[in-house]
Amino acid sequence: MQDKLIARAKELLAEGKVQKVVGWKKGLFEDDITPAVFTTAEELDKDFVFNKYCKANLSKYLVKITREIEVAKSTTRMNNTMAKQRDPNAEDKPIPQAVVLVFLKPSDTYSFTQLLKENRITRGDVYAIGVPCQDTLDGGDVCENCKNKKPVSCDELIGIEADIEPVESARMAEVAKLEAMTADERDAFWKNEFSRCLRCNACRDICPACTCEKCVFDNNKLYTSQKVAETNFEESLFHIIRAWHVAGRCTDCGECSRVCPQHIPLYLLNRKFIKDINEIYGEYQAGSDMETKPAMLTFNAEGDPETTIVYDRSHDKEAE
Amino acid sequence: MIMSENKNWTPKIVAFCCNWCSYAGADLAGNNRLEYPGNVKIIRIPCSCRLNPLFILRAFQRGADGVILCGCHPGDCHYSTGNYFARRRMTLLFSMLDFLGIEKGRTRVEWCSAAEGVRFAGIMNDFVKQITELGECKKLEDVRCKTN
Amino acid sequence: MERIGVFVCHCGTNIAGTVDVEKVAEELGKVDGVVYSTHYTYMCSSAGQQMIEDHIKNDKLTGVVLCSCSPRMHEKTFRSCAERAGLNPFKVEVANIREQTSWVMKDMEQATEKAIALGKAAIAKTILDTPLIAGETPMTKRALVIGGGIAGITAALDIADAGFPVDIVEKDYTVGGKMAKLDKTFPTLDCASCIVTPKMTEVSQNPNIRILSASEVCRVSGYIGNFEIDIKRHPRYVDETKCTGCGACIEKCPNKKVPNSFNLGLNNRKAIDIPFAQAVPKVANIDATYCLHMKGLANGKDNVCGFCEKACAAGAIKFDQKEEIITEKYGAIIVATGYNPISLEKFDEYAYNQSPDVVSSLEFERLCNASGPTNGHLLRPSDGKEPKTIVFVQCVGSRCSADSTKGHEYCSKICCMYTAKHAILTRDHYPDTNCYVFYIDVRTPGKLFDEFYRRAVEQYGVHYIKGQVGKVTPQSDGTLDVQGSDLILNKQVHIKADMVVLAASIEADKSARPLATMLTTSMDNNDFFLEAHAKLRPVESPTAGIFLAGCCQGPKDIPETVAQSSGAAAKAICLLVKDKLKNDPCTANPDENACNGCGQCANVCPYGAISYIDKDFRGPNRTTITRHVSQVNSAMCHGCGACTVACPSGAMDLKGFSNKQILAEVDSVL
Amino acid sequence: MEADLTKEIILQKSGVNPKKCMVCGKCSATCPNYDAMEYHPHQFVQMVENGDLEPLLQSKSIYACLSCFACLERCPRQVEPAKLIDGVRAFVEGQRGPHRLDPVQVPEHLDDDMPQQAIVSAFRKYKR
Amino acid sequence: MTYSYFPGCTLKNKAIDLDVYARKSAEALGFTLEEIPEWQCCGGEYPMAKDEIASKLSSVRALANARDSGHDLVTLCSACYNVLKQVNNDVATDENVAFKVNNYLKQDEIEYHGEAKVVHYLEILRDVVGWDKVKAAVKKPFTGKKIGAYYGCLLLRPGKVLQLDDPENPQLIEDFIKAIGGTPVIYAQRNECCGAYTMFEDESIPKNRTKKILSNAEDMGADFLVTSCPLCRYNLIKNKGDSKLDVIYFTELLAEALGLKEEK
Repeated sequence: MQDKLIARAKELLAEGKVQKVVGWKKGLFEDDITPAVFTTAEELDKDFVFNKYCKANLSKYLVKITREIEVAKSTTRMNNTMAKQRDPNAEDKPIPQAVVLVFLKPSDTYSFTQLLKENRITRGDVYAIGVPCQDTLDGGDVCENCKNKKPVSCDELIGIEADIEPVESARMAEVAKLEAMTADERDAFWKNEFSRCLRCNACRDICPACTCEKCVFDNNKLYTSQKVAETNFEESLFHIIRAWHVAGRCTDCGECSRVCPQHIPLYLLNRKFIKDINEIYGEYQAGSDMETKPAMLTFNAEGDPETTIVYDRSHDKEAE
Repeated sequence: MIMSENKNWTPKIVAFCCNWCSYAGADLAGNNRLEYPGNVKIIRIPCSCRLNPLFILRAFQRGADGVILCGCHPGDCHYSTGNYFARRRMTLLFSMLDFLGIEKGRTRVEWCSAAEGVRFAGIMNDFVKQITELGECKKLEDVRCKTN
Repeated sequence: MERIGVFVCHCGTNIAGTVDVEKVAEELGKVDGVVYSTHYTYMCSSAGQQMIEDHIKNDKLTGVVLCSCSPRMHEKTFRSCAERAGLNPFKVEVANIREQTSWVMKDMEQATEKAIALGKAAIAKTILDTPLIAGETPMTKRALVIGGGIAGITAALDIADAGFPVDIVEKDYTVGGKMAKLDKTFPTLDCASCIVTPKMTEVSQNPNIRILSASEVCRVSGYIGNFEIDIKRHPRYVDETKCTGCGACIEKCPNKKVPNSFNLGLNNRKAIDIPFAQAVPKVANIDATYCLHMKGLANGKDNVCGFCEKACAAGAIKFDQKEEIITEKYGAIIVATGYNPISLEKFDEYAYNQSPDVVSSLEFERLCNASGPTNGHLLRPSDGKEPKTIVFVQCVGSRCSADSTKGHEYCSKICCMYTAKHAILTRDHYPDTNCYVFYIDVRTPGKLFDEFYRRAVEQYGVHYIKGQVGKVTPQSDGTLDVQGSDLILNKQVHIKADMVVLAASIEADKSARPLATMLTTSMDNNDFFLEAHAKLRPVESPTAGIFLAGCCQGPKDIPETVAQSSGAAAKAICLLVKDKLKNDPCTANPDENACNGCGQCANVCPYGAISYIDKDFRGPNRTTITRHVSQVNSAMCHGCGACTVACPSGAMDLKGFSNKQILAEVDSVL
Repeated sequence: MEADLTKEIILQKSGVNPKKCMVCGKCSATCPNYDAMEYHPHQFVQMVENGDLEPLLQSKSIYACLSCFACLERCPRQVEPAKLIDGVRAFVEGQRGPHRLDPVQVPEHLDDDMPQQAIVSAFRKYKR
Repeated sequence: MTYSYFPGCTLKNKAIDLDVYARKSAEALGFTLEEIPEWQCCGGEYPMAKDEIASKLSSVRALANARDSGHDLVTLCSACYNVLKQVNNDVATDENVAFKVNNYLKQDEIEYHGEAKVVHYLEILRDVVGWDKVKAAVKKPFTGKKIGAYYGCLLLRPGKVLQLDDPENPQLIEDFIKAIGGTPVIYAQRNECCGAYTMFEDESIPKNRTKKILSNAEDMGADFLVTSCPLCRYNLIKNKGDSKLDVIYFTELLAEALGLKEEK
């Protein structure tokens, strides 16, 4: 598979169809693999790897890379117009075009689509190739119980079919397990989890949904930027708001929990939102297409239940 | 149910009220001299859909024991659709708080029109009672931020 | 550094009776940023206001906090007071220590404590208040009325009367709409044409009104005060400016076999024709599908027929007329697209498709109408004989359940009354004709309505049968076997009828939905336009600058329609008299630097006030970054704040109720 | 068995919600076999709704329905009276001992041309 | 083009004509009816009660069989069409029914959720063969014959489920009549009930119904009626009294028009 991908990447580079390749690069050890940008066949041969350790979801990197491509374009455009102002018959510099090749595992293609949907990526600058997610890939619960293996909005597929039957998965089992606890148990569970949080922001920085120009937690214009944490609720607040901001946009790729140095199962927060949305407002998979609106950007005047449904649904066992 | 340590404790409650209905409803309650406890502090917002979850969490963080949102009855929103969005947002947020183990009933949404002064007072009294039973909110507060 | 002044009002004893105002003033005086704090018996009194003004000037206050009655009561008063003193009115906040404190509490200590908390919140908010200047948008002093029925006509006349130019866009060849087709009107039985045609003439003669007949709105852009509309003018193959309406062309036209749409196809017209004698504009039109000459042209022959052209002294015939699109600017729009009867195809248990003598109520109107196909003699279509027995069926396609695939859920409102009218007219002109009305309920809420219905029964002997018709079986002798149920006598009846008249449910015109989409205004699921507020703003649409008149908003009778139209006109006039539109400055405004252009905010905006532009930003080392950022049109934004919560990056904020301010309030009440 | 339980069972069986009825009488107007019925479609709906069941359970009307679906088709409120009538019938059949139509009675109706269809249909309607 | 064919009880003896001519004509028009193995009677009447499960099984087995054969399931008899299609709809849309039915079917290892498509022979003529092709194949047109279509109930209602044609203003059989060269006669009673099985309850019911229908058809000038339902035909003929109207199966007319009648 790896060779296939390298071969195809070289081909595209040679044809000039793409100028950059976003892929995975081997690190010190076999299992520490980092995302990397390749520009030449040599680099590809030397470093490009594709194996069960290639967990990273590459879609988010496209935001920065396509932005660079676009900046180059707009800068030239601006310079041309300014040149015209100085000298009406000035020669227009050609607008620099560039396309980046990216390899996306099925799950990642959803993040990719969601980013397209939110205008965070310029589609024209990307050539997306769908690649299989090795089932050996150990992403824990997120992978074992994955949402879907059907790739979306790719230009080309290697080693996978365009329409794969949705996999049977106990995706919400973990969430349900927590829901089944009492409020105090849940409180204890999360206090324990969050108590380990370092506020390193890795979860936010890796999250393909967290591509804000300026995150509320860094924005000193709002009263929300808080860096250090002293007490437990600080993290709760951070993580609730983060989950809230990505609710309806999170494609459940699980990167947040994967990169957490403290192994906090953050994906459970996102899945909780997903579970609620699916159960209360109807099935919705973020990034599955470019059109459908997420639950919180629409409503059903008659159909929507009142907020009390939360307590009717809550599995809280403690005596009322 | 948690018992509050200090006996002269009274719950702190923040009520976010839509300017067009429940805030006016609160005024009406006043005009009719309908009593409800003073520890309900009303904050005026233009529409229930203006309520950012951040405000609620912030309130708890600052030591509130309960937060209630009052908006126009579904279908009567001054901005025609605001409360529908608010309803969905709060449903999901409350569900998440429940998921994190915060006791039920510390948060609430009520639809209350400008004409329902009696109802407004009733809601507030009931909510205060409910929170008093739940006792002091320990799970959410953030000591650093506590004033006084 | 902010310099806040705090003014605590006693409101006589209303506040001072329960709240220790001195303590409040004293405590709030200690808050950072407060440079002056006092209390007074009546802050709203002229003395009180003078006191505020003086202190603003003398103490160079940058913000004012009032602890008094509800802001809904006196916020305006104090803001204008601040403005007089040269302070931006939006630097004034009111802490509600009467309605929400002194009046709802007895314990002075607690009340005082609450008053202080609310005061602190108000101070915190004021400190963060940014001076706001209400934006202004220019106003195009011109109105567009879409639809030329009685609703459109009334609205147009009222607006024109106020001295503003109005355009009426009518898709038909003449204005007048449904009312021009009616015979008499209930409950007064005065003749419809006699009251509507003078109005039509008025419209045509009013210098402020321009009629664009055979036209449709095909594109809408802009917003309140500045709508830009494309209007498609369909060809009528006759030059409106030249045609005198003499009718010479019609006499010469050889093709008599053209279904007459004005008479709902009950009779034929010529290929060139004028809808009816009092049509406005009184201009001929050619039906291209039937005109021999134009058919000839289609087959490359230009010598066929063309008698009308020869006959026309004014030289108005224009076979080569093309459809054109004109673009106009308007300040306000009145939607009056009206209604149509539901198609009876699906209700053939009534044999509408099987017998010409089964007609819809509107067709019946034409059959009674002096300008109709039978010149007002009630003759049944099949054989032109006088009907001796007529069965009227109510609620055809009305009041069906939501899951029914045939009809509508709502009551069409006017059927009960016009059916009573039909029956009365029939019995009045043809006393020996029997009239039966099958009804579910007879609904007569309205002035003189029930009296009218009773007259039908008691004075004119119309037979009302509580029940429905289940099957109509046409016989070869031209009669109709009407099988129905009589629920009172609990039996199934068979009536040998000569005619059956179906009270077809009325539904929104087909053009309404696409129009609503163009106007970005909301509709209910019956395709009726939605009003801004069901009770308090029934003639406005939620989209600013667009008003509703007549049946496009829901079933209505003529007086209701006229009333609503005048209401809509008044609303439009209120708009047009303004030279500039002052918009509420408390609107959403995005921080371009933090905006992701993700599109979430636009999705939740009920007013379509948010759009996106690609904007150039200076990047590091002389680069240019073109970013997709959201823009709020403050003229369209109503300031609900839905967008601010949808925005994940917090880039979208609301002036006057900013995130920072509300957070500050939260902090200070706790 | 007391009335409201019977009503419950009948509503369960038929899946009809009589509350949707606006008493327009369309069903009875449309019924091709009205005159052979002692109680008519709209009465079935109203009587069941009011728990006035005995008369219906005793009446021959439940066997007069032709299952022609005309009322069901034309009912503007989608009440579907035919299903309710059949529900009452099915209930009665469930309660009674002997069949409405005993196989031994069949021959007297038979003739050479009678299609099987007639007999099986009849059994469906007149037999437990 | 091959279809799974469900003849139904009656077509096997009393209504042989309906069946035989259908097969012949089908071959002539280029499609085949493949009778499904060991089918059971549909029961003639759709069991309306929600708790009737067993009585729906025979239909479900036929449907499952058709699904497995990969063909649409075609019927001639209006009753079979009505029952099969309604049952199919139940299994497809009503979870409760589907669940219980499949519990029954477990022992013969069938699982069915309404995948099969039920079509009426006339539907094939209209949608697959096409009236023009039928017209073209006609050798002996019924020119000048005024023919009344008798739909009865089961072919049209409930319209929501069957969706064969507009239940109040159907065109299907009229188009068929035009295709075989006849002149359709529209009469209002064409979609009213013939009295069905009620002869067992009260002989007068089908009598009255028949009278109404035939007199209406005759009054509107029909020479004879055409139907696709054996029971309707039986009732109308048995109770015709002094009416001279004959009632003929549409397949018989079709075969005659196609010139296939002699060779029986």
